[in-house]
Amino acid sequence: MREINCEQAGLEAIQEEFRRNSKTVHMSTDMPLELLQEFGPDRIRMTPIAENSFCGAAIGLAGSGYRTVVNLRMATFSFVAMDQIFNHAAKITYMFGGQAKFPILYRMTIGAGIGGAAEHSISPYPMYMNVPGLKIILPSNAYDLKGLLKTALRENNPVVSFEHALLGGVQYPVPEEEYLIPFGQASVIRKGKDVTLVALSKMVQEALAAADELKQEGISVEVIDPRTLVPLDKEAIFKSVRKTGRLVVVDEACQTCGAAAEIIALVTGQKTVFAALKATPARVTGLDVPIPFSPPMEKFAIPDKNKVMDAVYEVMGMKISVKKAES
Amino acid sequence: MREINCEQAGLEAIQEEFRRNSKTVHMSTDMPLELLQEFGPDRIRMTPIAENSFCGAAIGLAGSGYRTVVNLRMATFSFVAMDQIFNHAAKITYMFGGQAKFPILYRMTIGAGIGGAAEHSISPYPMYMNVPGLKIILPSNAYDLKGLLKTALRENNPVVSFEHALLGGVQYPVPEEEYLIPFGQASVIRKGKDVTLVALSKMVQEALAAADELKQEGISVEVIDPRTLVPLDKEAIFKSVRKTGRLVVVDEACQTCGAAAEIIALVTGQKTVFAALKATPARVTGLDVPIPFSPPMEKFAIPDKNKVMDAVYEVMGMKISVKKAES
Amino acid sequence: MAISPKEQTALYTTMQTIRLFEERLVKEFLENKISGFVHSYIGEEAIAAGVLAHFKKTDRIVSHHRGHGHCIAKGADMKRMMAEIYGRKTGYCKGKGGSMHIADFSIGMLGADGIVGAGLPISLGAALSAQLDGQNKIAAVFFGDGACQEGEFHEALNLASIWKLPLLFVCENNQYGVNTSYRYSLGAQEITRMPEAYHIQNKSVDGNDVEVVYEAAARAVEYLRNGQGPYFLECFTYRWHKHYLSNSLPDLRPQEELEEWKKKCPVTAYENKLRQAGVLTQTRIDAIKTRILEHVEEAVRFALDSPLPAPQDALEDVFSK
Amino acid sequence: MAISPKEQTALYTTMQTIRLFEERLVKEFLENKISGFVHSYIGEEAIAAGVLAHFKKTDRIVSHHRGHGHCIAKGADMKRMMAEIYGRKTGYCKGKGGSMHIADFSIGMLGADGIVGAGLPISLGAALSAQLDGQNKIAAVFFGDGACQEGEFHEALNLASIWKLPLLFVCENNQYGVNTSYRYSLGAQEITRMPEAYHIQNKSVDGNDVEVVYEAAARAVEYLRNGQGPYFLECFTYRWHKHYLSNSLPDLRPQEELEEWKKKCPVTAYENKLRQAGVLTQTRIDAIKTRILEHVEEAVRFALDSPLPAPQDALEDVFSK
Ligand SMILES: Cc1ncc(C[n+]2csc(CCOP(=O)(O)OP(=O)(O)O)c2C)c(N)n1
Ligand SMILES: Cc1ncc(C[n+]2csc(CCOP(=O)(O)OP(=O)(O)O)c2C)c(N)n1
Ligand SMILES: [Mg+2]
Ligand SMILES: [Mg+2]
Repeated sequence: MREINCEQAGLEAIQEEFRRNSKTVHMSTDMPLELLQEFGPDRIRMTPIAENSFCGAAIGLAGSGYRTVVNLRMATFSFVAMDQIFNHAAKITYMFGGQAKFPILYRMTIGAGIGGAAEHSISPYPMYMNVPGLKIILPSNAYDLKGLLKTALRENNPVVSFEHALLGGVQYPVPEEEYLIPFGQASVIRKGKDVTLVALSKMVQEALAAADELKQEGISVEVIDPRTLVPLDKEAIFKSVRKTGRLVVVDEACQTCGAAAEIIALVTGQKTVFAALKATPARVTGLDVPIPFSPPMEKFAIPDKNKVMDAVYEVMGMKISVKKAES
Repeated sequence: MREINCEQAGLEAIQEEFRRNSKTVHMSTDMPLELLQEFGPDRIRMTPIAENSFCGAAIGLAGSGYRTVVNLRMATFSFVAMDQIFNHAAKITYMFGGQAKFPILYRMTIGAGIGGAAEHSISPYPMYMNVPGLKIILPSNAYDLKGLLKTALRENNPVVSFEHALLGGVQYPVPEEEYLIPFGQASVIRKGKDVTLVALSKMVQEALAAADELKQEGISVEVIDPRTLVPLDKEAIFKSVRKTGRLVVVDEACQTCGAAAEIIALVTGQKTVFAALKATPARVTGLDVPIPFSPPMEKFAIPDKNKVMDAVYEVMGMKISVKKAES
Repeated sequence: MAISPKEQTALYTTMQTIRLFEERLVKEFLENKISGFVHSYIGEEAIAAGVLAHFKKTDRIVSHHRGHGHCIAKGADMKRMMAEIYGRKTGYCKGKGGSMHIADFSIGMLGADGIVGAGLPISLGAALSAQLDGQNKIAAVFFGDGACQEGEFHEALNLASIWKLPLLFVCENNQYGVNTSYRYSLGAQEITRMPEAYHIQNKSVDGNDVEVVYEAAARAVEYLRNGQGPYFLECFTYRWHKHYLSNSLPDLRPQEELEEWKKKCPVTAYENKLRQAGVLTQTRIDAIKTRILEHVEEAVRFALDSPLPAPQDALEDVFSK
Repeated sequence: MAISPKEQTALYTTMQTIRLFEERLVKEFLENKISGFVHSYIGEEAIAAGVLAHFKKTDRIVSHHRGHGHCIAKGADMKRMMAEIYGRKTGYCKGKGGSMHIADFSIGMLGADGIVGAGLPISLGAALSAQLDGQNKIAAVFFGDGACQEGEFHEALNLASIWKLPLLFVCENNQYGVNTSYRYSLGAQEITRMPEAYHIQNKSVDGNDVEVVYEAAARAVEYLRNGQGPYFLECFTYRWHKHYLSNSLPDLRPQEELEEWKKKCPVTAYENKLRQAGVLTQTRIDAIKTRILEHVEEAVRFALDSPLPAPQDALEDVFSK
C-alpha cells in the first residue's frame, strides 16, 4: 500500500469531502495553496490573525447551512478563541434546544518535542473533554487521521481534531480507496494478555516501542488507541482490562484532570473491571509543568518508552526499572 | 461568634490585605463602592468590558511590583480572557525561569441553580487544574473564603478563586479576629468510618445533608472538603479512604476530566489506599451536559443529597435507592 | 423618503408588540412567575422595529442578551418565546435556553446570547453565508455600547471590512453597560469613529425615532444588498429598566436622566405622531393594542398550559444526530 | 532636533550590535546548533535602537516573538541571551524559555512572548504601574502589524486611552504577518487610523531611518512623561529573513520587494551617513564592529561553556516561593 504522511492525509480528507459537498468553507490565517487552487478563494479563505473572529464565524456559517473547517494551526492559539469554542460552538446546539446543527471542524496541532516552549507545545484536549458538546478526535497516524477527518466532515456537530506536531511528517500506509473511521471505536493495535496500555496520540509510538521490548522480556502487552476521546470507546478498554487485570494509561497531556485520570476513573468505577484489577492502575503522563524549552528538560517533561516500561514493571510487581538498569 | 456571608467575607479579606499592602490594585467591570471609598480610584479601578485586557494588565502589574485582585464576576466571562490566564499568568513564572513573581488573584463566580442557563452556570475549575502554574481555591463557606482569600493575597503566584453563586448570601460564623487558612489543607468537616465523601464547593452542603440522614440509618460518613484544589491535600483523602475503604466524590462540575476523576485516579494510584478499597470509588458529579435553563432539568443536571445518598448505598453494597424509596 | 401609512402602522405595531410583551414580563417577574436573567428592551423598541422592517425571512440576524425585541421584530412566535422564558417544553429551545437564549433559525433569528460581544463573530459567518449564497441576502448583528469594548468588536469590524461582508452592525447605544457609561469606557467617545477607522460606512441616529431608524436602515440595507460591504448604524437610546429585571441589582444611573429619556418614549411619541398625522385614529390604536394584549395573554396562557420539561430531557440535544 | 555625535554613535552601535547578534544566530541556525523558533529582527534594528534610546532602566517594556532587538536595546546581557537561545542553565530563563521568551525583569524588560498580540494587555499593567509609581516612569509595548488584527489590540488601545496610561505603542509594521500582507488583513489600511479613533496621539514614520525613529520617539516619550496619555508610533519597515529561521517554511513575499528593502538597510545607511558626516571614521566603525563581534563570540562561547539544565530542573519554577 502507498504511504503518505499526516499532512497529506489531512489534505486528502478535506479535498475529498469538499468535492462531495460544495457548501464547505476552509479558514486559516495562512493560505493552503492546493485547496485554493481546487476550490477557489470563496471557499478557501485566508483570515486575519484573529482566531476568535473566525472560530465564531464558523458557528454562524454552520447555523446558516455551511460546513466549515477551521485550521487554527497550533493549539495554543485556540486560547484567544476559547469563548467561541467553549461557550458557543460547544453549547449552541443544546442551548437552542437542538433546532439547528453546527457542523464545524476545528483542527489544531499539539505536542512537545519541537522546542516550542511553554506556549507552543501544549496538549490541551483534557480541558476540551470537560466541555460537553464537542466531539474530540486524536489520531495517531495518517490512516486514522484521514478516516476520522472524513467522518468529522460528515458529522453534524462541532469536532475538534488534535494533531501531534511530531506526527505530521510520519509516513503510514493509507489506501487510495475511500474509507471512513467511525467515532467511538478504539483500535486495539496489539493484542496482549498481561497489561493493557491505553496510549494517546504520539504516545502510541512510545507504547508500541515499549511493548516490543517487553515482549522480549516475556511480558505480553495489549496496546489500545482510543482514537476519539469524545465519544470514548470505554467498552474496548473495559474488555481489555477485564482480561489483563492491569492498566497503564500513557498520555502526553498534563496529568491533573487529564484524559488518563478520566480513563482510570471510568475503569475503577466499573464494578466488574474494578474487580478484575490485579494492580493499581498507573498513569504515565506529561508532568504538571509548562513545557520547558531546553531539550533535556523538554524530554523529561513528557513520557517516553522507558517511562512506559517502568510503569509496566511496576504494575507487574517487578522491582526493576529501565533507568536503574541502564545506569 | 458573629455570622457573615461570603460576600462580606470576601470584602473583609480584601480590605484587610489592602490595608496591609498599599501596592495593591482591584479591577472589575463594576465599581465596588466600599473599596472605592476606602482605597480610592487609583487602586480600585473600574474597567471596560474587556476581560482579556484587564486579566493581562494584572500580569504586567505583577511583573512591576503590584498585586492585583481581578474580579471577573461570572466564571463564564473568563473564556474571553483565557489566553491571558492560561498562556500567560499560569506560565510566565516558569517560562522566564522564575526571575519574577506574579501575585494575582482572579476571583470568579461558579455554579448552577440560578437559572443562568448554559453560559452563566458553569463550574470550570477542572480545566484550570489541567494548567500547571495556577493555584486554585474553592471555598465552601464564608469562613474558608475569608481565610483562603487572605492567604491568596500574600501568595506570590496567580491564584484563582472559584466562588459558588448560591453560597454568596449564606451566613456562616466568622471571627472578628484575623486568621489565615493555608493552601493544601483539607478540612475534615465530619468524622466517620464507613464511607469517605469528598465534596467540593456547594456540594459540601449536599454531602453534609446526606451524611445527616445516613447517620440515622446507621451509616457513618466522613466528609472532607479539600478547600484548595491546587495544591490538593491528597494525604487527608488517602488517610480517610485507608480508614473507610469507600470513596464517593461529589462535585458539581462536569464529569469528564473533572476534579472527581483526578481524585479517584490519585486514590486508586496509591497502592496502600487502593488495597484498602472495599468498593469501586464513585463519582457523583454534574452531568456532561451544558446547564439547561428550566428548573426541572437544571436540578437534574447537578448532584443533590439524594444522588449522594444513592452513591453511598451503592458503595455500601446496599440495594436501595432514595428515588426508589420515595416513589 | 416617503413612508406609507401601511408601513407606518406596521412600525407602530411592532414597537407596541415589543413594549406590551416586555411590560408583561415585568409583571410576571414581579409576581415571581419567571426566573433567570431577563433583560428588558423597553425604551429601545424603535431600533428593532425600524431596522428589521427591511429584513426578509431569508436574511439572518444575531442578537445579544437583550434580545426579545429582535425576536419579535424578526417575526418570532410570541407563544414559543413566552414558553421559553417560562422554561417550558414548548419553548423555542425546549426550555434549555430561557430569556437569554431565544433563537428561531427557521426565520433567520440565529439567537440571543449571554456573552457580551460574542454575537459579533457569529454574525460574520451569517454574513459570509449570505455573500456565498448570492441572492442579495444580508445579515445583521445587534449589540450594545458595552460590546464595543470587547476585542471581538474590533475583529468583527476588521473582517467585515476586508471581506466586504453584507453585514449591518446595529449598535444599540443605550449609553450604559450595566451601570457604566460608555463615556467612561470608550476612548473613542463617539462610537462611529471606530467603524470609520476601518473604512466602514457608518451613521449615528436617534434610536428613539422609529422613522429615523427606518430610513437610515433602508439606506444601509440597500448598500448591503448592492454588495458594497458592511454598514454600521449607531442608534442612540436609553434603557428604562434595570440592567436585568431584579430586586437586588442597583441602578446607579442618574434618576433625572432616566426621567428625561422616558419623556422621549419611542412608542408614545410615534403613537402621537401617527394620530396627529391622521394615519391612525384612537380607535384603531386601541384596537391594535387590544389585539396585541390578547396575543400576549395568549402567549402567557400557552406557556402556563405547556408542560415543564422532564428532568431527563436535560440529557438530550448535547449533540445533533 | 539636534542629535549629538555621542548619541549618534550609540544609536549606530546598538543597531550594529543587534545586527551582528542576529547574523550570528542565522549562522548558528544553519549549522544546526540552535533549535526552536527563532524570529530574526534583521532589517528592523532602527526601531528598537531609536525608541529605546529614550528609555531608562526603570521604564518597562513588553516585547513580542521577534524580541532580541528589544532585549539588546534595553540593555540585556548578550551572554545570557545567547545562553537562553542555546537552552543553557545560565540563560535568562534557565533554558526554560528559549528565543521566544527572553526576559530580564531587572532592567525592565518584561519579556518576549509567542502569542500574537498577547503582550498588549500585559503592557497595560506595566504602564499602570508606572502611572501609580509616579516619578514620570513610562512603558512601551512592541508589536507587529499582525498583532493589530487581534482583539487585544483594540482592548489595549481603549484602556490606555481612557486611563491615560503612559504607554508607548510601537507598531513594527514590517508589512507582513508570516506571508500575509497587512494590506490584505487590515481594513483600516493605514494602521494609525485605529489609534486615531481612540483619540490616541499617533505618528507613522520610516522605521528604517534610526534618526527619524529617534526623534519621533523623543517627542512621544516626552508626551508620555508629561502624563498626557498614551502615544502610538508606527514604524514602517521590512523583515529580511523568513518569518522564523527555518529550512522548510516558505517565504511567499515578492523577491523584488525584499531586494528593494535590503537596499534600505537601516544599519548600512546609517553607517554611511555617519561616515559622510564625519561622525565616525572607517577605523572607528571597524573598531566598533570588531568589539561587537568579540562580544557576540564571547556570548556564544559563554553559551557553549554553560551546562545544559538537568532534566529534573523541569520541575522547578512552576511556582514562586
Ligand atoms: C464577556 C462578558 N463580560 C461581562 C458580562 C456581564 N454583562 C452582561 S450584560 C453587560 C453589559 C452590556 O452592556 P451593553 O453591551 O451596552 O448592552 P446593554 O445591556 O446596555 O443592552 C455586562 C457587563 C458578560 N455577559 N459577558
Ligand atoms: C494568537 C496567535 N495566532 C497565530 C500565531 C502564529 N503566528 C506567530 S507570529 C505570526 C505573525 C505575526 O505577525 P506580526 O505581528 O506582524 O509580527 P512579525 O512576525 O511580522 O514581526 C503568526 C500568525 C500566534 N503566535 N499567536
Ligand atoms: Mg448598553
Ligand atoms: Mg509583521
